[in-house]
Amino acid sequence: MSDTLMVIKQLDVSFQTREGLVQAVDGATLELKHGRIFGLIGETGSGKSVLGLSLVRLLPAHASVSGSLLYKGKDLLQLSPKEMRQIRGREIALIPQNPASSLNPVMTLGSQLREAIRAYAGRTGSKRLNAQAAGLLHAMNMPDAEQQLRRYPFQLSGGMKQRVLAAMGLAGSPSLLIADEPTKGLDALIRVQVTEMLANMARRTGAALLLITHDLDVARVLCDEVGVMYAGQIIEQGPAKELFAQPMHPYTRGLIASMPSRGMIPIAGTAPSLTDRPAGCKFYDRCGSAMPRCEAEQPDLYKSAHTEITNKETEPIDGTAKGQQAAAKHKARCFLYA
Amino acid sequence: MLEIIELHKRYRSNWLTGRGHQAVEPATFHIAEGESLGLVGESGSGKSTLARLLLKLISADGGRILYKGTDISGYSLKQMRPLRRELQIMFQHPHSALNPRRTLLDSLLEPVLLHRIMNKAAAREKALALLDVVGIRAELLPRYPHQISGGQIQRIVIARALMLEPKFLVLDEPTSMLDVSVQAQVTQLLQRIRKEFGLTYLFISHDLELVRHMCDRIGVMKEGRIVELDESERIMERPQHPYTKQLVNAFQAFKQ
Amino acid sequence: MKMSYRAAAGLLAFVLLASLLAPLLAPYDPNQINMAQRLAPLSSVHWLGTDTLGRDVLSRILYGGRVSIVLALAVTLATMLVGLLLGTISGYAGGWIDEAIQIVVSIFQGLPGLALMLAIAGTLGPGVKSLFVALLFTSWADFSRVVRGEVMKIREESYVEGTRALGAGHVYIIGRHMLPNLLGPLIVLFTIRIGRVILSIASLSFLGLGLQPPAADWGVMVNDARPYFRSYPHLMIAPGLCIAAVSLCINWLGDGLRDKLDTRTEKEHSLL
Amino acid sequence: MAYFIRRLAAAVPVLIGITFIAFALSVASPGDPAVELLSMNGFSQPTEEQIAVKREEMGLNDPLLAQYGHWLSKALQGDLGTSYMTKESVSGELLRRLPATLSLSLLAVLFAVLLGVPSGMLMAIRRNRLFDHIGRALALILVSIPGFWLAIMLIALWSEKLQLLPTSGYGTWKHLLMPAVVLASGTGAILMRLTRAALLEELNKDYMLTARAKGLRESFIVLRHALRNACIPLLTVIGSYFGAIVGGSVIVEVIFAVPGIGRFAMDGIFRRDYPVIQGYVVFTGLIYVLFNLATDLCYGLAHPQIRLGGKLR
Amino acid sequence: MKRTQTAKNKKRIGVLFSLCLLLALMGCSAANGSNESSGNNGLSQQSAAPSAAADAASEEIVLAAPRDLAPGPQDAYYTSTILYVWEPLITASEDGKPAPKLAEAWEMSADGKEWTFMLRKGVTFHDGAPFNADAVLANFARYKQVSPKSSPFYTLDINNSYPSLKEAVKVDDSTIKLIFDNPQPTLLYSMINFSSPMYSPNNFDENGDFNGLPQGTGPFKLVQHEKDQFSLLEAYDGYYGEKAKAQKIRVRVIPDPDTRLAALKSGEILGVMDLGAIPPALAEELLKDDRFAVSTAKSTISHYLHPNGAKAPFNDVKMRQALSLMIDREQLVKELYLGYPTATANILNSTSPFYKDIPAVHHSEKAIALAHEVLGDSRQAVTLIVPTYGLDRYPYKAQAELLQAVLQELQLDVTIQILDGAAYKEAQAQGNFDLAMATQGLPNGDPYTILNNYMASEGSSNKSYTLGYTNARVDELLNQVKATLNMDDRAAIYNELQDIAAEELPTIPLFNDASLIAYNKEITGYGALVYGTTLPQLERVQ
Repeated sequence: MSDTLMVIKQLDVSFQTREGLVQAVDGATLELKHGRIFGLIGETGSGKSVLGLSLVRLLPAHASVSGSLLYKGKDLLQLSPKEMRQIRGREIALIPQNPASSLNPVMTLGSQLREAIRAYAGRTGSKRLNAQAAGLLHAMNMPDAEQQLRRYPFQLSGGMKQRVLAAMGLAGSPSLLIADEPTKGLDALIRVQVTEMLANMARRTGAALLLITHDLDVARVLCDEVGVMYAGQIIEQGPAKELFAQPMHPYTRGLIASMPSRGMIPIAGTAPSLTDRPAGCKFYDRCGSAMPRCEAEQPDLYKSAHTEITNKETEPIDGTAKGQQAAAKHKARCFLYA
Repeated sequence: MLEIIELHKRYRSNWLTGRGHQAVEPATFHIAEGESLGLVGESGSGKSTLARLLLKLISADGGRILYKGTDISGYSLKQMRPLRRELQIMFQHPHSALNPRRTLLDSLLEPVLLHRIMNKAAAREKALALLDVVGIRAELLPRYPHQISGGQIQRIVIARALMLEPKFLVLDEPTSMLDVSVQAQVTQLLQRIRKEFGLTYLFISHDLELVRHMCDRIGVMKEGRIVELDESERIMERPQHPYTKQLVNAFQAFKQ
Repeated sequence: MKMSYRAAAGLLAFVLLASLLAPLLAPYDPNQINMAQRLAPLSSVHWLGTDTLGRDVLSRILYGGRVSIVLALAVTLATMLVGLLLGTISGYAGGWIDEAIQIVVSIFQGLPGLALMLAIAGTLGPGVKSLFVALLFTSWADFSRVVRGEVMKIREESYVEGTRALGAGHVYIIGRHMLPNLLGPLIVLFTIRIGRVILSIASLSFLGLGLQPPAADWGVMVNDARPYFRSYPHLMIAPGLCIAAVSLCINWLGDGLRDKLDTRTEKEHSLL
Repeated sequence: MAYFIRRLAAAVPVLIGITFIAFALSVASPGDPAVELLSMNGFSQPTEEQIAVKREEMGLNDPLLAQYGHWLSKALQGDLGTSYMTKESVSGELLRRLPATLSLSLLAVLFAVLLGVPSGMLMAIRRNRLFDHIGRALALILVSIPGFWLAIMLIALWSEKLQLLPTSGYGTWKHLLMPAVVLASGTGAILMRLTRAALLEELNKDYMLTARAKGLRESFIVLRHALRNACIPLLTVIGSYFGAIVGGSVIVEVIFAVPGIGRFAMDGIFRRDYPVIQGYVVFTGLIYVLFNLATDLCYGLAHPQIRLGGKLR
Repeated sequence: MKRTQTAKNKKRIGVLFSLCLLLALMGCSAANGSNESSGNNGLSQQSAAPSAAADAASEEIVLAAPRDLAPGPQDAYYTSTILYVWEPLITASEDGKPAPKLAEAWEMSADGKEWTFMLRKGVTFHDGAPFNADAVLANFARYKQVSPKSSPFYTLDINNSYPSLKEAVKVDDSTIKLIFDNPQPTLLYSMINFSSPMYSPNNFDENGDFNGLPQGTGPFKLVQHEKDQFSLLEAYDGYYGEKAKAQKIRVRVIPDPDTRLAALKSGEILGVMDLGAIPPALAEELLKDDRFAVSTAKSTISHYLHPNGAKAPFNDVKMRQALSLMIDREQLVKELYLGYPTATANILNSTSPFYKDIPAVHHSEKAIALAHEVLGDSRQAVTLIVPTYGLDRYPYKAQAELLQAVLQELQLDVTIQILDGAAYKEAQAQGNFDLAMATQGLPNGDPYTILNNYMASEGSSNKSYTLGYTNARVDELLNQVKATLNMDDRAAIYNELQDIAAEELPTIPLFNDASLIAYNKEITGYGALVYGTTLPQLERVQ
């Protein structure tokens, strides 16, 4: 427990929209550990971004959130807005999605960086602020950091903007970093550079990193542990190496198989609409090995024997299970392993 | 099928001073009938511009385009009209690919009605047939674009292109905005119809893996110039140009 | 917001109906002079009393509505058409055509509004015709600037380039693709502009160059009642309130429509 | 800078266009300045010959283009000619009256901005709460009230009944208070709605999420980030409204007896005093063009993308 | 926390309606409020007014006029005569006859070609220069240099006021002689007021315009003038006659009649003056508050209905007579002009000494019969044009609408057209109108000019208003009167001309206007005159 930074238990997030109640996150449970990278994989509409935002409680006003977010022993959901503001940036930092529009177009990069540093470090001379800001950019191996400070967002490429946002995230030396789709829409070369940046950033600062992405390659290379989300639920979770080598859940298998580098075999059908989700297993209507039981019942997260898929060992998971191995078990929400 | 000789385009940013930058350097290559030629490069490398030059959507500053042997560089809008049936294009952003104010059915029938090659009833018939080909349920037809997913929109666009029985299809990063699984579905569909209808593709993307999967030959572009053009395998195994090497390594990095 | 803009539309329909059915509803002939009954107070005989020439105020208000609203509708429609035409051309064509049209637009916006109206009213002589031209001249410029903005936004969409790739002509593209998407903002602009036109008609009547007597539009009535408003306030309040009420409904309707048409809030989609 | 020069160059044809249309309109309108001049006192009636002589003397018989050319060449040297009626130099008259109209219009713009912008901001931040409803209702009402009706009501209330404000005239700020309020009511309401819409749009933008993620206070973020981006579209609106205000001030100047260029122009129009009309149109045209250039300048300053090249529009 | 959409809307509509009502109430209360207080003259009102006036400079009295009574240095006279800054040689008495002012006495030579004037002695201009023969000659020289010079009040034209003047000669320091080529029996009439203004000789620049503020001989000095804002008058203690009672008078320019009324009621100004100072309707309103009083006097202005005699139906004299009989002038004057003006059928204004009283006749049956005689059974569409400058001064719109209704019975369908000044004059000149509502002021005492303009075949008004009136007898009489020296013979001819006009109606006179002014009872001695007001006698009640 000592190296567990944050425990998220039964997190539910839903929105009241014109078309009805949208259950964006349904009972998510996961643990984030110091210095380790947790990958949250899922396609559009799986609820991964909503989960990320709920950790820093930056969801829009009409969202209703329940469950518990134990961060260093304190449940973030109970904190007052003022206390929450202390946490943001200093303890948990968010690197937002689509870098192109996440920087204020009319302010120089320097002023936006200095704003972040001043928020945490209190009153400091402008020269020191500039030096720190330049230092952050250097850490992100940005060329000629000093000139960059005076430039405007529209003068930077997508990759460069991503680096500035990462630097901004690190300004408060947080212990948990949340990176939302850092490689989305980037060209091949820059995608590699950003991935390397994320890797040595986690190593250098020792901070935990929650990587939210739909890019399986990046997840496989970067993450220690991975969780796969589908229609608001975490349907598989486990060490990255093992999960990619032997994916348990049919959806994960299908997802990996559909990657261009793995033969591009598509999964039949389309993802369920968010307003009327099927009762039982959400992947039921697209699942190759669906069983009658899957249609009605909601499967729980089941462990599997390391090698054999068939033998059953039911042990419902709760945070306080005694004597668990150091590495999180490889589990999947599917009756194949019930 | 398509012969390109010294085609180039220059963008003047300020019509007073004439300063501008060379968007597409003079390019010479050909695309054989039934072939699928890939075009890879970073954003801003001019690959989309080159594609639009081929279809004469934007006017080139020089060079010639031979389509099935005839030089169509000088063709006027009128002369190009009959050819438009055979040359089609598909865009990257699903959300702005179809007119939000028209139903999917209207959008589907528009090409045929525009070219007046079929009456409405026959057109509906053909549309329904093509829907099965691209795997879209007929009851979606009366819906509007914003009521269906990105993947489904791209399939409708493909069906729409097929309505005119095209010969040559330019695919400008058709799946880059889609999720991996949906991308797989659409690319598989594209491969199937290429064989079924004997189409010729120009496939543009910044994802080398995807292009390798889809295309026979790959052209690599950097800052408006085609730096290397060769068989897909040879590009992947033994890249010659340093930039191509860089690209291939970038994708190898995720392999081990 | 949906419910309330329907209320605005209802109220507007009521006012329109009242003025269109004026001949039936009006108790008296609006131009019937009756010197003996001058400036009679509110009574059962004359619900809103009589004016300086003994004419029934209620009938004049009913008839007055018709002139103002019909004229406002006609002017705004014409403004929309001219603005739409020039805005679309300059937005779609771009290049020097756009620059030229924009210069003409700034010229018309540069001309001082009221002075221009006075000059035109002077040139064409008083009456509905010159009012129509004067109002048209001073308002088409704003319309075309907004339309141009919208057209340039739509021109960037892929489906426009797609249709061009199909070999469609410019007119076809504008007709089938541009105009339907312009509908939303246009309707909103239309309703807001009507409100402003009604006020301009009233102001012109105030300067004496509005509608010719005995036509009794509300602006004229407010102006005529000015000398008496201290002892007979209703003479001025009634038409003034009508002007305010009608333009209030119209602006409110415009407001409601704008919210309804523009609220495909992207916010929900981006998060999921 | 190139962007700015191009904007300046575009302003010249605009000015010429404005003055030509005004000239064509006034010459085309019925009524003859010579007759006006000779029969100004309403007593004596000029004979045919007197009128003919005067027309020749005033050069009214030469073709329209020649008259305009003549006027333009003199105008370019800064001489706007003399008024037919008062014989005094038009530019002198207009310059003497300009401060009245300018101070009135500036005060009106100030009121419009003070009324519109802060309330618009509050309405955006506290969306769909009580203040938002009241604000929108007030905006709807203010936009719907006819200007002159409001003027009469204000005079009746504040001057006659409460005797706090002078009914008319020009001198202290007290004189300008009511006319400015009347002028500002319509524009202020529209500004309020525009500010609300512009700010709402910015509040939903992604960079606001980044700012919030930095743990800064909401009010601080709105002011520093959202407002700065929102004020760009507002600037262009305020620019174009200043032109409308100067144009619209004619009625207010008549009612409140403010000796501005609006009233001077109206008399000029009624008496077909072409040089006066031309002079007025040139002045309002200049004010409109200068104000547009000023807003473009601020647009450039506020929007680095324009200043450093690359067209945003 | 979640509120449904419709609940929010209900609240919004509620708020909206309450605000509308609030606004409407505020509007009414403002009007009623001022109405009650003026009605019962509440005590509060009384105390408020003097305090407002007290804080202004105590001895300065503020008046207001619809237009700037001092057009400035470019004007022929710089200021109107009614500001009492300059004085003429000859002025007009209340009954219109020439009266001595700066010229004490005069003689005409037997052949009528030489006029000698004895000047008033001991008179100095405001700049201290003495008023003597040399000053008069300097002024005459200026007349010659600048004539014809236009002005909003009267066109200064030496050939018009002093036809065929050969020269002006100084006899001695206080006597001058005017020598003419042909006899000028009625010279005095044409010299009244605006035709013989006297300014200090060194008040002019090289081309005859004023080189600064006007230096006249009147009881008031113009000390400050802001164009289109105000003129500040100060009592001239060097005045030869009875000195002005008020020390300082500020005459402000307030064009809008309603604003002037509000200024009066708020105590900001204590009186109004000049043409259209207070329209009848506002006067009636003002009189409801007994802090105010009005003063009226005969006016040199008459109101007419000019028919277009060049085309049907008004080329037929019977139709014009029908028109005159049909209009109930008494009702018009009483209802719309509140009884101040006097109805008349005489083309000549009542302030002229040669005025012959011709009562107005109203006989609708005869009028309808006459109209039927002319038009048979058909109805005739006619256009009535109305000038916009009339709208502010007179209830012209109501009058036009009244005429429209009245003329219905004469088988005439009237369409009304309100034209601005210049367009109105052009419509008259080109004759595309049927009836035109107009006013005409009496230029000077001698009726010859007005009768000649309107009735002579070649008369300037007859032509430019397209009255289309010709009558050999009238032309003959007009030539005859020009040469008659004897006043009684002239009067006889004028009477015959007036009778013919009343009979043949070249233009249909409606009524003689009355100059009407209003003032706060805190000042006294302020009354209306035929032309202008009694400014010198104006003073604050002690």
